[in-house]
Amino acid sequence: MWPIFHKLGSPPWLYAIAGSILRWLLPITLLALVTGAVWGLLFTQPERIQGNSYRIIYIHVPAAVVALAGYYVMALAGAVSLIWRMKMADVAMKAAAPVGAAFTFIALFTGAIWGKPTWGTWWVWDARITSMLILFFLYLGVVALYEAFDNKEAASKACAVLSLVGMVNIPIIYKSVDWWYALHQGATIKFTGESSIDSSMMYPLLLMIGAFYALFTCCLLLNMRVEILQRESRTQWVKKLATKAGRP
Amino acid sequence: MPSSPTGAPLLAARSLCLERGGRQLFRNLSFDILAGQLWQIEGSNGAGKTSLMRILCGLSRYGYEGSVERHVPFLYLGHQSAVKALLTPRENLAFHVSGEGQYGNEQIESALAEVGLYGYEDVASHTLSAGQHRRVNLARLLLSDTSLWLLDEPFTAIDTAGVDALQALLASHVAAGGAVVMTSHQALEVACDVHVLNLGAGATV
Amino acid sequence: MYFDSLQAALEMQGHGMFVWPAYSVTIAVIALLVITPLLRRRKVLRQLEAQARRAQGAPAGRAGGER
Amino acid sequence: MTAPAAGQFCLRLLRRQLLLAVRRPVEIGNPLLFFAMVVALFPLGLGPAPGTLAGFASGVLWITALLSNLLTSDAVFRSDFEDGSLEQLLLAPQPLFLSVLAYIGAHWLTTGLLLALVSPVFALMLNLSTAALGALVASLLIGTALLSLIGGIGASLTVGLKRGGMLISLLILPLYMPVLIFGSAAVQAAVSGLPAGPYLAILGAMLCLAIALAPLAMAAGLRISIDA
Repeated sequence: MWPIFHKLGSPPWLYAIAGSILRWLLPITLLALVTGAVWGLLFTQPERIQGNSYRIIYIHVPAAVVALAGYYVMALAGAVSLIWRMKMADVAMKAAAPVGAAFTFIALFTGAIWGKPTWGTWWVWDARITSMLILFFLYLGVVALYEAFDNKEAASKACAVLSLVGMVNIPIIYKSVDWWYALHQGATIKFTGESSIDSSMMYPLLLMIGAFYALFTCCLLLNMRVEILQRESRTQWVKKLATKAGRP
Repeated sequence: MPSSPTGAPLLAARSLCLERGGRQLFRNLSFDILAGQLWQIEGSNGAGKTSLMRILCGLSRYGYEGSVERHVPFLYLGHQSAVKALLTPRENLAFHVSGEGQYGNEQIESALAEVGLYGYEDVASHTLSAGQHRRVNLARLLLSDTSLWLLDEPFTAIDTAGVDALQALLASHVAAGGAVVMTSHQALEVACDVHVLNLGAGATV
Repeated sequence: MYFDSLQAALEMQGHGMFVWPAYSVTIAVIALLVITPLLRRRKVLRQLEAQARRAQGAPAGRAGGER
Repeated sequence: MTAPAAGQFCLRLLRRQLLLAVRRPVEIGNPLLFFAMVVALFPLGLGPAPGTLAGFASGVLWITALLSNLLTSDAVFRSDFEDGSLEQLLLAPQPLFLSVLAYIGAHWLTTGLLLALVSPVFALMLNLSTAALGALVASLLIGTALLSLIGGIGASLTVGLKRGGMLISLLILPLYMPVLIFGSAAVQAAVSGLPAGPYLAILGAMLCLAIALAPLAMAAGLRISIDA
């Protein structure tokens, strides 16, 4: 096993490296989020058909993209913890689940609000929104399964299996929902189609997508640090860390 | 006393450590189970006897350090009697899920007779007592020809006559070159010598 | 800026009441996502510190795993 | 005496499970009764007008079949877990993912198959056009096997939990949705005169994928649940 992969397995090293990454990544992410939002909200032209309500795209699409990517991160971390029995991969999976669920909730909430001015109803069974709803249930399933086990070691193994099963099913779910949508609705416009917006609107969107990916990484690392502290609470390096916990 | 049996160990345990709820149950426990040996694992309640048995037989695969190699097929009798209440003792043994072998009717009947269940072969198991359920489970010892037996508290709910018969069976199995690892609170009166592994002190033999 | 006044920016030709709540909820969730782990980390560290102090202070007999 | 080969052992397990099911014939009736009662709810809820009922019939029948399958999936491994037989199964020399197929096969034979054969009766109650009965039975035959396999994954993960009943529906309902989509689409296609073949083909493809992958997940799930 090459050294970097092996090092990833040792908690104190991972705790420290996560801390140093966060020190510079978190400020950059928050800065990118603010500039992207202000740019998208206040400086770009409104869209021809939808007017200003399209500005929600700058948080809906990035959240949806990262929510889906988050599930794959969780499932792959689960696979690594199952196959190579790495405790830190368990920690990554456990940390990724709630963060992914939160991003899926953002995508669902903003998608629903966006439906009101565009379609006149609070909830629209658009293919993308429906798949996002199912993804949200998959996330909740993993979180609920983890809480249902008393023995946390078995809990993370069971969640790894469930997230792998989920990962295999996501493409099937997305394709079958698209098929279902086309089957029943016919070719009504898909209001979340990216192709139609022109370049001046594309740049803030790309910035926001990057910012959301960075935000996911930050939240993942933040949660992992807490999880490592809890799991390694009886080791020496955590006790030493706790006693000189004067600093932030 | 047969000469100390040499040859490959039936089961090799290497530096087993188990920690549960903050307490170190045992630490780098290593031993080999050789043919012709009878091992008894002793320890107070909660000393980790059952956990060790489940590690040895491979039921628990995570949560402990160290390794266990089993070189022969083995037979594990756990706390529960693994007897389906809806099936008769004959059906329980004929359709047993442990996948050891396909037993004919006469074998099953003679095994059931030997564990004192003569006449109960075709009675629905839910009418039998817990002790009788365990005897159906013990009948598997007579049926199977695996050499390594891992028994978790085999004497519970068995009357004194049954215990004596079981001890005799263990002795004859060990004498015939098999090996037995069992946990029990009772002292064993068995014809062969007993290797005792005490978990209380966490000592290695 | 596309809008000529703050008031116009708030209204966004009638779509403001959808865009701004969407953004505020998103900001709230993001804030929650960033702040809770930091709070939990401080709580865990403080718990461990208290535990360590109790373990040192306590006589040898009573020491040992708190939980 | 050598241990039986995997295939023979699977058949033996299948006979054992069917024998256990036959010993309690009333329990085989439970999913069918549930199916009948829930189908009877919809006319009460949606009004008896044949026109509206016919429109909903394919969806109602499929959703009810899915829910009754979900109800019975939880108990596939539970009784063996409670009396310790599941531990012995895990220690059997035969590959676990084949043995688990025997459990799921028995579960399908005692629930899904009967449901599919009985469903035309309820279809007529909901005024489903007779042209669609063939597609309904075919889609339910393939679909309930698929549902049993996916339900088995949920059952293997929650078998060790005291209150696993509710949790299993949260875990596997999202995975049931593609099956529902194509199952009811097949029936609707038959109702409107289109060929149901393509949808049944997709259901069949999903079934093959599930037969290949689900047992692996179930075997892993069982080993984890027993180890907890």
